[in-house]
Amino acid sequence: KFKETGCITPEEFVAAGDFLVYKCPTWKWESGEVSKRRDYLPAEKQFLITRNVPCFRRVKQMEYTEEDSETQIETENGEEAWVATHSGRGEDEEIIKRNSIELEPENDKEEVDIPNIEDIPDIEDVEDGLVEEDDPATLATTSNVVVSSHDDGPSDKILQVRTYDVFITYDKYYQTPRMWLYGYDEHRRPLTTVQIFEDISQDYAKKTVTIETHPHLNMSLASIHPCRHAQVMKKIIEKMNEEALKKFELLQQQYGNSPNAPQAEQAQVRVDQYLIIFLKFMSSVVPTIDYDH
Amino acid sequence: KFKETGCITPEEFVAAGDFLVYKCPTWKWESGEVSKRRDYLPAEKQFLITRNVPCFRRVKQMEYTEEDSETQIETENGEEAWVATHSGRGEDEEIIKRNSIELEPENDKEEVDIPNIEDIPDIEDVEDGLVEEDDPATLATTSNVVVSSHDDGPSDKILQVRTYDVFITYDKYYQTPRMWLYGYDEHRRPLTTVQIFEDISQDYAKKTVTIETHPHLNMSLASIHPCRHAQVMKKIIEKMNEEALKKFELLQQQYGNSPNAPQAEQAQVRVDQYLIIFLKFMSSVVPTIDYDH
Amino acid sequence: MSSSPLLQFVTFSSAVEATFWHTLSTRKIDLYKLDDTSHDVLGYYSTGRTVISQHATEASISMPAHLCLGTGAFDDANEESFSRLPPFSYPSIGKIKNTNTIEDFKGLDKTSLFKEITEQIWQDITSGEAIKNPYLITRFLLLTFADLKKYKYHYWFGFPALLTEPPWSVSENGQIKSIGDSWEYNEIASFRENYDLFRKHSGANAGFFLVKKSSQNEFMIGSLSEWDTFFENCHDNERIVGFADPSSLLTNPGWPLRNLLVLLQRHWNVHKIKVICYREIPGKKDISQTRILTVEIPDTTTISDKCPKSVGWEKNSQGKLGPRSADLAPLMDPKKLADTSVDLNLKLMRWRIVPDLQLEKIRETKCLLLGAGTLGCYVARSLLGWGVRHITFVDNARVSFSNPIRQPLFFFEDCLEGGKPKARTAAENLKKVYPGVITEGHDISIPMPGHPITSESQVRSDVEKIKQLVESHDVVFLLMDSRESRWLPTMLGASMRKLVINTALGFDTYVVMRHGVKDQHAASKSTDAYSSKMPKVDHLGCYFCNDIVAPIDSLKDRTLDQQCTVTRPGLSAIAGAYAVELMISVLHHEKGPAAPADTNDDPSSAASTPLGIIPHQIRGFLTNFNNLLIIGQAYDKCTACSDKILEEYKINGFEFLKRVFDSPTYLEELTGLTKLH
Amino acid sequence: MSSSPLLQFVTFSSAVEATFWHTLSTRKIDLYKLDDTSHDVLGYYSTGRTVISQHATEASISMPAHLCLGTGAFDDANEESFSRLPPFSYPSIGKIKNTNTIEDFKGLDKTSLFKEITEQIWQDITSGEAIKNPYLITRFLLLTFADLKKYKYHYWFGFPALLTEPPWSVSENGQIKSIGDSWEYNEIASFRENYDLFRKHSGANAGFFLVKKSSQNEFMIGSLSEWDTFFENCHDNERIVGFADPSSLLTNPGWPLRNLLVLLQRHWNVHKIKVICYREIPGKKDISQTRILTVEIPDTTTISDKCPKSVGWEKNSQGKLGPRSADLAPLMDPKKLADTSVDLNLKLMRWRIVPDLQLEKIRETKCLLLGAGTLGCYVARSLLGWGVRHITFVDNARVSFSNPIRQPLFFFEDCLEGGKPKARTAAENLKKVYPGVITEGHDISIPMPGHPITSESQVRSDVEKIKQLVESHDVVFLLMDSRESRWLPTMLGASMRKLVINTALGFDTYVVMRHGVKDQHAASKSTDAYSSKMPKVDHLGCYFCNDIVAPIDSLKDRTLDQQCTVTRPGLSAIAGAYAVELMISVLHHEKGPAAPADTNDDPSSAASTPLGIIPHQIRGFLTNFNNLLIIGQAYDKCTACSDKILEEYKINGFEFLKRVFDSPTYLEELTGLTKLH
Ligand SMILES: [Zn+2]
Ligand SMILES: [Zn+2]
Repeated sequence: KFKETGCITPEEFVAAGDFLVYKCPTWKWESGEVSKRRDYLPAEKQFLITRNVPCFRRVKQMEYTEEDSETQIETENGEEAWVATHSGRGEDEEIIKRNSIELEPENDKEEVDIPNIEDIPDIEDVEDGLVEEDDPATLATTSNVVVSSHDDGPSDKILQVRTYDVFITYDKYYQTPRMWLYGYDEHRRPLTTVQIFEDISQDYAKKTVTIETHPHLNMSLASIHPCRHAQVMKKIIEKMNEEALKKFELLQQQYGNSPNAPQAEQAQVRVDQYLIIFLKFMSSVVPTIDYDH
Repeated sequence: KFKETGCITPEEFVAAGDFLVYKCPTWKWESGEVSKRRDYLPAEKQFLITRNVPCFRRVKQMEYTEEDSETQIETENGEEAWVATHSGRGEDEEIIKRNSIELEPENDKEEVDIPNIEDIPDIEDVEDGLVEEDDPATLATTSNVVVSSHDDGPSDKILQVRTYDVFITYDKYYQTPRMWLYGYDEHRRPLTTVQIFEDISQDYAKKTVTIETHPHLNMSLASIHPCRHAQVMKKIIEKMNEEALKKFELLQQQYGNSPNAPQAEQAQVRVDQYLIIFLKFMSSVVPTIDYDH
Repeated sequence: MSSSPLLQFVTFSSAVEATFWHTLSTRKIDLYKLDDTSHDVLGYYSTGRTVISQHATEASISMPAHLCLGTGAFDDANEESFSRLPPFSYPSIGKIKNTNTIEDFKGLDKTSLFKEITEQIWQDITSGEAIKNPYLITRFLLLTFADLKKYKYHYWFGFPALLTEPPWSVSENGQIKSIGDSWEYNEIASFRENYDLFRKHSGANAGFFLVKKSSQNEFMIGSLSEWDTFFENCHDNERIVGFADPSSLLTNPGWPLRNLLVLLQRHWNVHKIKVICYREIPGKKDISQTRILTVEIPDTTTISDKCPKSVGWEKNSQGKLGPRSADLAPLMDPKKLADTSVDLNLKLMRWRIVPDLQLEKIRETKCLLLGAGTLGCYVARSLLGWGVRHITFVDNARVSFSNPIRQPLFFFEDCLEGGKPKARTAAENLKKVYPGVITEGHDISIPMPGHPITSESQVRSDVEKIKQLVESHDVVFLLMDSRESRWLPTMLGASMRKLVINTALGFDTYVVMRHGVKDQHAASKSTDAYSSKMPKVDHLGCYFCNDIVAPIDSLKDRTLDQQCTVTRPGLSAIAGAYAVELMISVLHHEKGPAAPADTNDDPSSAASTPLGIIPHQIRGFLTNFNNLLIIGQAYDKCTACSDKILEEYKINGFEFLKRVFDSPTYLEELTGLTKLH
Repeated sequence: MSSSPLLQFVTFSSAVEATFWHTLSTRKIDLYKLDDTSHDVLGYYSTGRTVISQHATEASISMPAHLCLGTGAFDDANEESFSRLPPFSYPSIGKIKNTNTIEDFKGLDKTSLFKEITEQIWQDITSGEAIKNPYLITRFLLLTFADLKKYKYHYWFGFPALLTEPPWSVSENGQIKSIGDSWEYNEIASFRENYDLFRKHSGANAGFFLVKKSSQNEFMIGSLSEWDTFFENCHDNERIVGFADPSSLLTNPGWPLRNLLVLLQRHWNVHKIKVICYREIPGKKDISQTRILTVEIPDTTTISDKCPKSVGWEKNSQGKLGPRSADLAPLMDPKKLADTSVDLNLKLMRWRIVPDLQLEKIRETKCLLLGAGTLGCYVARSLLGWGVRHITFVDNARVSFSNPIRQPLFFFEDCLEGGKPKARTAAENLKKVYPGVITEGHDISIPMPGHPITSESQVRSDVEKIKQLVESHDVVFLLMDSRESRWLPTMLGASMRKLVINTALGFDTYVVMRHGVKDQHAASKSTDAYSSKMPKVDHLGCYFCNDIVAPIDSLKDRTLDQQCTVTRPGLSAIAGAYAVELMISVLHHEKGPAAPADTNDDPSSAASTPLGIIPHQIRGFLTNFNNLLIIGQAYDKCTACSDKILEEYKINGFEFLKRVFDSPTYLEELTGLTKLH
């Protein structure tokens, strides 16, 4: 039925979650606060989480390359649609590089600005008389970039990047998964909402990002509101099934009537793949957050 | 100017109050709570009060006799008007009498009902072992009526009646006096609002009786709302002046051109008489509350 | 002499002003706290007053001999506080013992407390203090317990009168005359004028005085302490004592005379004396009610040094020896005051504008608010404004940070720690607005068509609860933020013939409507006065009557997004208020929920209720600041109110509902909508 | 040997999850309270990760060596809590010292605390405990101060690494190879598979292991404690140790190796050994980033029994030795959360429906509400809903018992003890709804024409205050319950060209209007696009423009009785909301207060603002549930807004006002209205 409505039941959510954890083991089931447990989900499988997901650049720094396949998904009334840009995003990481230079001074500036809150200057000025042994075996670090060069290879550097903790919960009302984000800056300081918005596809996604209390934790997080999820998921699944069918027909032509020929059903999207697809869909909303899917 | 508008200034209120206290010394100026003092009135003359005013019967028990002069005061738009009924009420006290008989059993019934609140039965049942000397010199009392008869005169009896504390304050917004009532039943228990309403002219007055915090005391009382006072006072004063003028003209005819002839101005209402007139007006609203005016 | 009739005295009747209790409460809380030692209080009394009947054969009407306590009662007794007493009154000093508990009050050793005051009076008499300050002989006792929470005051007065053995009797065969019968007009006038002078100078002691006739036939007044000089040349029978007499009875003087006579006997060995019971009409210079009598006791009567016995406990309203109570709650208990104020305010509407306003009906109408969001809050506020006392909320959400600014029953505080449950919080906060409201909140999620059941037992109990709620209320407001959740209550409302008021918001548009209820009498009364006047709509539709799809998919319906709802903030205030005003108007129609619909096309036709017309649907457009009234016929394939659906529910109950929840298409199949697609 | 390059290690970078701080706060409040003794915390790290650039000439991008703390950090370290760590992570035990004050934090003896952990590690190494549980060598120190009120956390990590003297260097001329460059494909596969098996069984200790090549060219994995048996038949150079390497740099292993090497040297006197820096892409069975190197120190190097020196304080974001801070306020401080939520909610309107919505302009608009009664409360609520941040109340009444049920900013509690002042209480309660609002209440009574002044100094200061308030606000709402009190602010608003929104209620009717402001550019632009479209009204009227009497006597005007006001309860919600929506629409017109008026007669004409039309007056009738839009021309004899009046005020100021207040007829005389009577 999920093909018709784009919705899934709690049981289907659990099945899809299990499949996600199996396929992408950085994802993990969690149980959350005991007091906030939903009885329609197993106690140990209340929501999914993946931590420390890097996010190398801001959405506005993202350049559109020709390889990008824009998957325009039209809604009936032809109004604003979810655009699955960059669903084919691959190793166009040079952008990161190019941007990392221009990004650093920006960040440096930001850093200088940050300790402007009352008591931090004291804190950062402490220095505290604390002096460490001069230790040649410790790799020197400057600000947020470590460059280590050696003779026989390319120099490499540690780029301090934003990271995200990403949560997926089940939304009972919309009967779809819902994504939540908690971000950290290059120095592991929590991001503000405005900063998080820099990592969300501006034209489309922002319209449905809200700050709400996480259903299983005592914290408020940014969340992609699920009010259109079912609609979009339905479209994506339909499209995938169509393409799979085409592929299958091609294959069938090759196999002929061989008994080894693939069955039509095999080509169809299964409900336990739902979250994998969902994450692909979400990656159009948060294209630079590099979670596993 | 009070003749044109029916309003008076705080100074005029004080003058009229002084005149009232002079003419009807049961009225008294009071200063009220220090924190609630209004600076446009002298500290010792914030409001007027008269206490323990008897109220022998309820408005509905009041019968209209032919002597009653109904002073219909019409408002411009011809809608509901203040009717100064019974402004000529005099010693038609036989009504009290006639009613006092029918009134007593009613009250008795009420009394039996009163101790139905949790802890009163205990209290009233206490008796407490307290026994007093049998004293023949104490006049025996039964319930709420004491009858003492003697040979050579009419028997008389003490009728336990309702009493009122009546307040007059100055209303800054309406620039008129305002009347407040606090009532006690035959056993000196505070009256409820519903009970107080029995002493307010039903057809007209009730529409503007509200319960509000006394401007100078920390208590809530029933009050005749002053929103039409100016209008009515203006009408009454006009009427009185007209009548006075007629009388004056009659007198002048008698005196002819004598130098002793009264001056026209003398016949006119003075502003210090305002409260006396006001109390007459109020007595159409609370016809059975027998305050001094 | 023994044939002379016994003199009987009128006891004091206590008259406590409300302000006294108020002051006592304040002092108890701020000053005394748990200290229950006795304090002095300052009371007062005035002279008695009789309204003499016009019909001589009937008895005259007399006022009781009030002993009053007012605001100033706790001031120290001195010249200044005496001067603040009401005009024409006389002071009386009492002792108040206010206990901490009702048990303490009951357990007081009343006899010994009474005796204490008695002895104090006796002490003042024997010491001569009472000659200098005769007002001290009116000392009284006041026992109280103030129930500060209930604004209830229990009290018992004692007015000790020292007993004389044998008692005093009235000379001259018991004759008691009015002053007018005894004295000449100018004698009375001189007495009155001299007494007024005396009073001006005597302060607290003006209540007791000496009188004698001067050589000019004038009556002179003196104070008790002047006895010897004042009466120097007088015969015994020329000596007169006077007192301000609180009694108003023709034949009985008041209580103060008793102790005065004891004083006279003790100090000047008086066994017979003329007494003036001074009574005035305050401010009127009228003392015609003053009585004159001569009293006597056998001249053998002696008085010992020992304090005599005393009587004088006040009886309660039942005429028994026991405490009295004053309930000040109606004008002091804030909750009762709020009740009264709210009530009066509403009645003003009826008194002034709409005599047919059915306030009692409104007050008793039980309203069920499904949804405690922006609409729920505004509707509850308006209902409260109309005096509706029964308001029940249903919602399963929690208060989120963006709620309070648009939902006028929530506060920032309610959002903390994940947010309080909305329904319960709305109810709690409503009580903070008006404690008299009867309200509760239910954290129930309303099962929806096409939203399959995850826990059958849960849903079964939710449905049961919702059913009971609809059943036990008179009006059901649909104020949810999703279309599907309106289905179940619409269906239940239709099946129970309740008044259902439905409100839904768009960005700048709204609809407020009432669901139709078939007029059960319409068939028999086809020539009904209404039917001729109305458009040909015999059964008004419900929210779903215009649908050609079942209410399963609200995602397309922009106006009804859950949580993501985007509406102009003023909209919910307007729509919520209209919803309530529509309900109020419908309540005033004789047919109630089955009332036919009005439009405002024909302004000449008389309104069908005292409050105006009652439309079926109000559609509002904020872009143009206008409204449109629409009438919609019930649809026989409606997925919520059609006979098919109601029948199916009646027969299969929860099993039917379960199929509806589980299958998005079941409703369409059932009503035949599917065929139309 | 001395030519071998020095081995440099990558330090840990702390990565604290927000939930950790949250948990710390909770424990501090509920559990620790003022107890600041140290506690164990459970951290974890994963292996390093590099994103290799497509362009070989450019450097690769590496992730820092994160040592993370999460929600479970406070669980006791045991098998169960280890199992709850994220997949592909390795545990690390730390000690947290959370101080009570920032001073305590600064004053901590950090060196000795760091030394304590160092010694603990040394102790575990010498005792052999670290052989059984090698994860103990990654012990760390965490100093914190949690500013619970500001949701701000100051912290400083120390990751002690025992110093080796001289330090280790890289053999083979510093060559560090990738696993792919060192081993065959199936060797790597066997290593990966065996390591996965080993990891499954070793729990917390999977981060340190032994490796040797078996006879089948397979790589076997053993635990440290198996050293002797595992390496029994191995040459020294066949011995390999491995560790889960948090470093992602090609040439530098991570911090855990340092203490591991100390352990090896201490127990097995290792001076040279091959090391596998195990790095994986989690879940992808890809260990191609694993590095292999051989390390050595001179074989003469000995290690004493004394605890070596150590280094490892984390640097702050400025690269200095010093503490870091995390500000969690944006997502934990309820007030900031409320700000964000409210903001987002409003932006939804712009994003979804009205792209031209000027939220910032609305937000900065300063609104003055004259009157804090039913209308004032409802207007404030709707303004808040629109995100208006500046709301000032003026009222001189106190909250009475009948208020709260109709005035949605007051509570029963506000009525007690005579009632709180309305203006101030409205402001206070508004803050309880939304702490971000900038609001205040002024207890001022507005002087009125024909209400003579009793205290000139008081009235002078009141007028001055009102003038200042009108001046310092952008929009003035007239929400009083009397007609006369509207005169002064109407006149002031006209003279200062402010947007004045006026609302008045009848029993079931209301008017919401904006006062006109002369378009200063209208004269020069007579061919204005608007003027052709609009009715011929060049200057909209004010509330008094229709009058032919001055605003002195409102007693006749039934709709405007003070206190005795009788209106249908829903009316104020509707009128208040319309007033605010009208203001919002006007703000969106380029001419603001001078915008011409629309009617809804011509539905085809385009709306003059993105939010719709902007009428002059909305008159609503609850009896018919409809509205009427009216345009009224300014009247040149208007007692409030005509040039004569404004001129007179400009010239004579307060003296003019005084005459107005004192004389009921002065205004009519001045404007010439008297002649018309
Ligand atoms: Zn229907
Ligand atoms: Zn004007």
